[in-house]
Amino acid sequence: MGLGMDASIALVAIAPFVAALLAPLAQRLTKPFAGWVLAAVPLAIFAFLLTLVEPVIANGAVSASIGWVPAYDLNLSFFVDGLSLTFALTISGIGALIVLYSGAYLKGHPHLGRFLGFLLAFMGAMLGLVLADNMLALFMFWELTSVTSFLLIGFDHTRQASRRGAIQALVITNIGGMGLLVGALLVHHLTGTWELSALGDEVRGSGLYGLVLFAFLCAAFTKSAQVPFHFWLPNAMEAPTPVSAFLHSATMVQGGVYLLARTTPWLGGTEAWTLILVCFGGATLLWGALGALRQTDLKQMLAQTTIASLGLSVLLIGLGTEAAIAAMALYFVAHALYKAGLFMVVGAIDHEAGTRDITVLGGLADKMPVTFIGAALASLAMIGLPLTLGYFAKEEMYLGLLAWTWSDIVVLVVLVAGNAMLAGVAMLVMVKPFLGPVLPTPKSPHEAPLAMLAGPILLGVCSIVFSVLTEDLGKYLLVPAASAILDHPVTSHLTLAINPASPLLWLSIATWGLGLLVYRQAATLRTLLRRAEAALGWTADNLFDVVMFGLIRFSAGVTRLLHHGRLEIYLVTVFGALALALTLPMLLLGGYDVLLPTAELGNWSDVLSWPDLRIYEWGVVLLALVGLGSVLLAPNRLVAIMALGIQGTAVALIFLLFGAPDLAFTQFMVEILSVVILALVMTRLRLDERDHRPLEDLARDGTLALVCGVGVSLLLMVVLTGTLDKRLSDLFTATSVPIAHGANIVNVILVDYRGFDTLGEIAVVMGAGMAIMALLRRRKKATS
Amino acid sequence: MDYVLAALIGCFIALGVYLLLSRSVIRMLLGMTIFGNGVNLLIFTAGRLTREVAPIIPSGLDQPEGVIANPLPQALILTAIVIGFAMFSFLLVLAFRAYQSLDADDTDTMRVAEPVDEPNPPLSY
Amino acid sequence: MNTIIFRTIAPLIVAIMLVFSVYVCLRGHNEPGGGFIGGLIAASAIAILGTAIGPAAARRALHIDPMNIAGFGVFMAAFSGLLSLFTGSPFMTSIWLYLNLGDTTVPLSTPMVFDIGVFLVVFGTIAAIALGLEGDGGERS
Amino acid sequence: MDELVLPPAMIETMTAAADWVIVLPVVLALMGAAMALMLRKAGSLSFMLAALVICAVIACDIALLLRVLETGPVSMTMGKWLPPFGISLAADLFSAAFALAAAVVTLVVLIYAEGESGRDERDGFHAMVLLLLAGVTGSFLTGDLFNLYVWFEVMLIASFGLMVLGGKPIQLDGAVKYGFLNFLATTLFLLALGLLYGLLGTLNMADVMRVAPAANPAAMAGVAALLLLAFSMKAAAFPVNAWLPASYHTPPAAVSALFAGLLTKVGAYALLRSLVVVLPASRDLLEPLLVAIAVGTLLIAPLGAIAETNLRRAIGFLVIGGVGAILAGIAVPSQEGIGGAGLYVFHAILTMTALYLVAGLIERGTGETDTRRMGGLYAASAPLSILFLVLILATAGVPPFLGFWPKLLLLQTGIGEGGWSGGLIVVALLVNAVLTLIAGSRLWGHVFWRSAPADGNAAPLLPQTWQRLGATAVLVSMVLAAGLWPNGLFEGLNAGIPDMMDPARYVDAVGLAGASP
Repeated sequence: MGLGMDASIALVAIAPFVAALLAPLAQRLTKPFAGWVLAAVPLAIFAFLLTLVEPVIANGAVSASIGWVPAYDLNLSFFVDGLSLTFALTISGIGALIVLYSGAYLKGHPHLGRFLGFLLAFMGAMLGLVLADNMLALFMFWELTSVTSFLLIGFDHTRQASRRGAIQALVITNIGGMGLLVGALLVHHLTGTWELSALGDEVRGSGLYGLVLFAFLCAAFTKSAQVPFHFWLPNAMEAPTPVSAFLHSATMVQGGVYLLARTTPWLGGTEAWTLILVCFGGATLLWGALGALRQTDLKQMLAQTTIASLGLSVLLIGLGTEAAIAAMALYFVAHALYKAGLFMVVGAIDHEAGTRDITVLGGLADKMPVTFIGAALASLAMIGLPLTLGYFAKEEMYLGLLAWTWSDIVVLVVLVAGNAMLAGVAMLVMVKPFLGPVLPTPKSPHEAPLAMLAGPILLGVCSIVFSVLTEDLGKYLLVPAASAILDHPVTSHLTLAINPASPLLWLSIATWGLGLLVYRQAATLRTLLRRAEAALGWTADNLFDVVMFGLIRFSAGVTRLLHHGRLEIYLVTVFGALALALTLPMLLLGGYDVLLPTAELGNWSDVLSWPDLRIYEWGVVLLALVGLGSVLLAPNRLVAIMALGIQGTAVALIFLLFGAPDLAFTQFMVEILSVVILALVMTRLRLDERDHRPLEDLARDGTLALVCGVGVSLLLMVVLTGTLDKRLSDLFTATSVPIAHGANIVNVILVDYRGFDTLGEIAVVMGAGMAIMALLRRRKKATS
Repeated sequence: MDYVLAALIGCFIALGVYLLLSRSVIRMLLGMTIFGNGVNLLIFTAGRLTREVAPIIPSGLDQPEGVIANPLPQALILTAIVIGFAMFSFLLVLAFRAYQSLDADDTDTMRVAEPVDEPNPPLSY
Repeated sequence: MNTIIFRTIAPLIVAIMLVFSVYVCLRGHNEPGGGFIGGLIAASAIAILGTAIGPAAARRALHIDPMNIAGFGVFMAAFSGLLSLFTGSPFMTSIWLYLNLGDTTVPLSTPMVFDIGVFLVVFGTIAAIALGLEGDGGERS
Repeated sequence: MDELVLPPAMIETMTAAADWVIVLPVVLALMGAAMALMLRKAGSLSFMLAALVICAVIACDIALLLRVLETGPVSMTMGKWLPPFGISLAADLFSAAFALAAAVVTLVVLIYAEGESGRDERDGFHAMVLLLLAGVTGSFLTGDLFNLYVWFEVMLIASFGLMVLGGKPIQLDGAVKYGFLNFLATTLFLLALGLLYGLLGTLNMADVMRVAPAANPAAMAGVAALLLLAFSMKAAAFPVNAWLPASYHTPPAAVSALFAGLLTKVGAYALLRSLVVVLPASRDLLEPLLVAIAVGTLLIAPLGAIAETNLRRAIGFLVIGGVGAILAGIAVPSQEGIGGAGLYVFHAILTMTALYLVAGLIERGTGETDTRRMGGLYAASAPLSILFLVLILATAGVPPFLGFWPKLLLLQTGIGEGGWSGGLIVVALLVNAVLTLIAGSRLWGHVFWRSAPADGNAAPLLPQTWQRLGATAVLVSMVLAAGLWPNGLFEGLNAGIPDMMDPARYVDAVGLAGASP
């Protein structure tokens, strides 16, 4: 290889994104062959990943790392071991077939290029997810799969159902994603590393284990559609079929399963882990299987079986025995192969026959023989007949439960029941549409194009080839994957030989038998289940709407409450906050203590004594009060404006009395101008002149005003008890003439010491001029 | 005497708050002015009061002869007065224009930007 | 207000006020006064002129759009601060020049230029607002 | 003249011309504003001038940022007076980086606005934009509290002018609320400053840091609470955020965008500066309050975004949500918390501006402002779809978009902090992220995916001018690039955060009289 390992693996994660960006262009250039051309990208990745198989088996893992945010100690690190390689090969392999399939499925669609781009971007994200060693990178790819899935589910965007499915999937998986993020952060907090491969026993031993477990399970359960988050997956079937085949059966939904498998070495194995996973997994298995039997839409049936399969995988990881883990690894591949195949078959049926309803389809095998072969191969694997990969998966899962403890028996019963129902569904899917009498369909069916057939056939053949090459299956798939999950070497004991003495055989036979029963009684079961559903009255799916609409209504309520558009209430909030800010810290911290009389009656006696104001100073204070009072009580606005002038004059006089002539002049000028402008404006307006507020408003406003006023006064008095550090003014006084060459210190401060303030100040004046001109100019425009 | 002024400032602030809470725009403007005057007085008082001696150095001298008023707060207040006046003028003209085009001087009836009967958000996807 | 007498003496009052305003502005560095107060007085003069001879006529009498005066004032004030770049000092460091005109020494300084800038801004802006409110609703356009 | 013994008052050393990069951004913008005012009737000349001035400001900001990264905080005291006697400008990493981001955003908006219709609404537009930039830059760079007040007011008056430019009734209504509440906020700031001066006798931030510990802690806490209130109003934090949704949707989209990028961020920056750096002891006392405000803002804001049907109002609530995230960092000020808050400010300046610009494109594209009557944009315009999607994901904090990184740091802080405050903040951040995504995906569903309602009076999709689309695209690519390669940002944070945690170098750079030998 020309490239180093780091670069090559990084390229694997990045290439699909580049391809995604180019997809619309490629589609435009190569029109009918877009699928074929773009499928080359995943195919190349698949081929490259195959070259890693030997090194991974030899060394246990291959890792690579490129710096991403070194300043945050964050690397885009990848870790290829048996587990991630299994997933990555599945993703890229099926990805190639799906891209090919999509090109034909959506032939002529105006947004085919966009679609292929999203699909490739998703594949890149998914590959990144399974290859990432760094938890943040994992999280990033995790979220990207959610986003691309959102875009793909909503591809048929003019239908509300699509949009709903997309938003629902996004919201649910995003909630889980938050769990993953928090989990990663908690782990980092505990261990100081972002690398999954560096984690040991620290987490299990810590007090935060429960929280970490909860966070990761949140992520895994939402992504992998475990009960009670299962409902988004069927709705995701609003997406075009290739998407369902790829994202919502074979790959993305397996992200949660992958996460659980990946975290098993350092998070799993505890009682809580086993209990939760087995319970939720088992419940999901049964619920999904029952759900599948309820449906008549082929795609919905498959979606429900996907839920069941995900539950099964979670259950197996929860069990955590060697056999269970081995079974999970096998089952993942087997499921990906047959389920993607089945979806593609259903897509082909839908595409060619124009319907997916199992009750109106029949006898298609004549018209679509190759499709039928594909369906049969996949269904047989799903049933778990020998010579398919599904068979081994089933054998392995039963194998671990032969200790015959009570708990094992319960789990075994659940497994057999679940598998039987899935087998029944598989038989339905294989037999109903293709065999039996020919039924009329909306379109006259004929064989699908090659690009749509390649997928199911190839995947079905793979399933058989793997199972025939039992030795290699053990060596190349089971052992590396299971060893990676369990973090210790396991051995393979797969064999095609059938041993009649083993209970395994009988369990399998029981499964098939029950499956056949389910198949025969499908119609009855469906009626029963539908009746039960109707009796129940609501579903988690409905609940989602209730919650979402409730949230929207609640938001509207809160927003209307807080943003009612009444300025007066906004101001009440502000002044309420002001009253609190003024008084609360002072009260809590004992700030008013300095004002209280102390035992020694220190300075207090001075304060108690009559303030040493001169008579004219009292006069000015009185004038100010009179001004304020008359503003308050003014019978009309002109009096109020005059009164405003009085209090302004009083302020100017206070400035004058206490040594601030510049201030006094300015205040005086400003006051005159304010009154003049006010009067100018007022004469043009005829307004209601009384301040009529209701009594309760009066009480509220009065209280707020009093608290704010008293608060400011008291705070200022507390400030005044200290002595002022006059360094600044002292220096200004000392240097004003000698250095700054000015005798009016205030003016020197304004133009020299603090001239920068003045610069800003005149900018404000200029800005006010501009703003007012803008306002006035409008008026002229409006009136003319 | 500082305490008397502190109490007076409290009155300014209280009246400012009270007027700002009335819904009539002109009254609110009066309130804003009074509130601003209170704040200016507060800065003045916080810089401690000195009677009558302006911070101006008599000509021919390098240093003032005795205690003078604290010049820094005065400069700050001067800036604040000017800025306050600029803002006041703007708000006044704004109120005037708002009255003309919205036909309202009561803030409760100014409901163009945030309409009263805003419909609820659609319950759809 | 619009009496003949007022219209006749208004220009006189205005002229006196303008002169006084300049005086107040220039003496500000040593005595009460300064650019701001000066500017206010000058603007009041224009406002009076506006009431006497009408805002449009007052605007014509000014020759320059008052807002442009304000803009120039800000520019001038900021520019006076930039001069100290050439003396290797920070922004707004004062530079003093003493011009010897025979017996008297006329001090020229950047703070003074700055203060004149302040004067122009206040004068221009307030005059613009006053004329605007007085009637013609803005500038000639 | 007699020999007079004066206290040291002037800086004796020469000032290098390169030091001027700290003051030039403010002064250039201000002079540019004055010139643009004088040239306001000279056609496109004022646009050229404004663009040129902002480019110069950007150049200075870049130089300043490089200097800060290289040598630590940079300071200059006006008029050669020793600090604290003169007004100091002082820039550390946050100030310099935010100033740069603000200038870049302003340039983008300026170009975008050139493509906006309605020429005659533009008299004085460029001058006000430059004035706003001067105010914002001054607020970021100043090292003096009273000076901060002055630049706040410059910013405020410029925003008033921009808000009413065009004079539609809805703008006047929005401006009344915006005007009163914001002017009140700055007046409260002034009130706090008066008290602070009365307590400490100084206004220079570095000097305040030095003398504050000796002052009456209760009174200082009261002042800090006042500052918190004033800046929270400016930053639009819950519960005093009402002015933002009441006004941001009323002016033209370019103006909204400018406001969203700059105004609340300055408030948030002021909080960060005053509470975390200048008055840390008082901040500690107010911590429960800060946590409550942060959590409230984080939770309430996205609800508004879900509820609103007016597109720009909905986005306004997203802006508020971002403020909550910034406050969360201030409430739990660890290395990561401050880094997260700072990074969020940076992210919000770029992303929120871009969001409003896109909203402008959408409104123009559909001829509507209400999302209930929009639709069909996904099929109509792929570029617009991409721009909006990227921004929504960035806002919701989905990796690898820019918004993810600050959220990551903030979550890390919350987890590291532990306890009830850390836990609350983590939960609030997570809920905020989910709700934001819900709001965003609903907007996406309604505006882009859904086909335009048949009964609505939706205008045919109007073409966009290249300035508008191009300017927005440039800004969005910045968001995208910064999100994909955040290493530079983190390097900057690593270099700059220590100065926020321990402002010794900042104080050194200011060089207080009496403190330096």
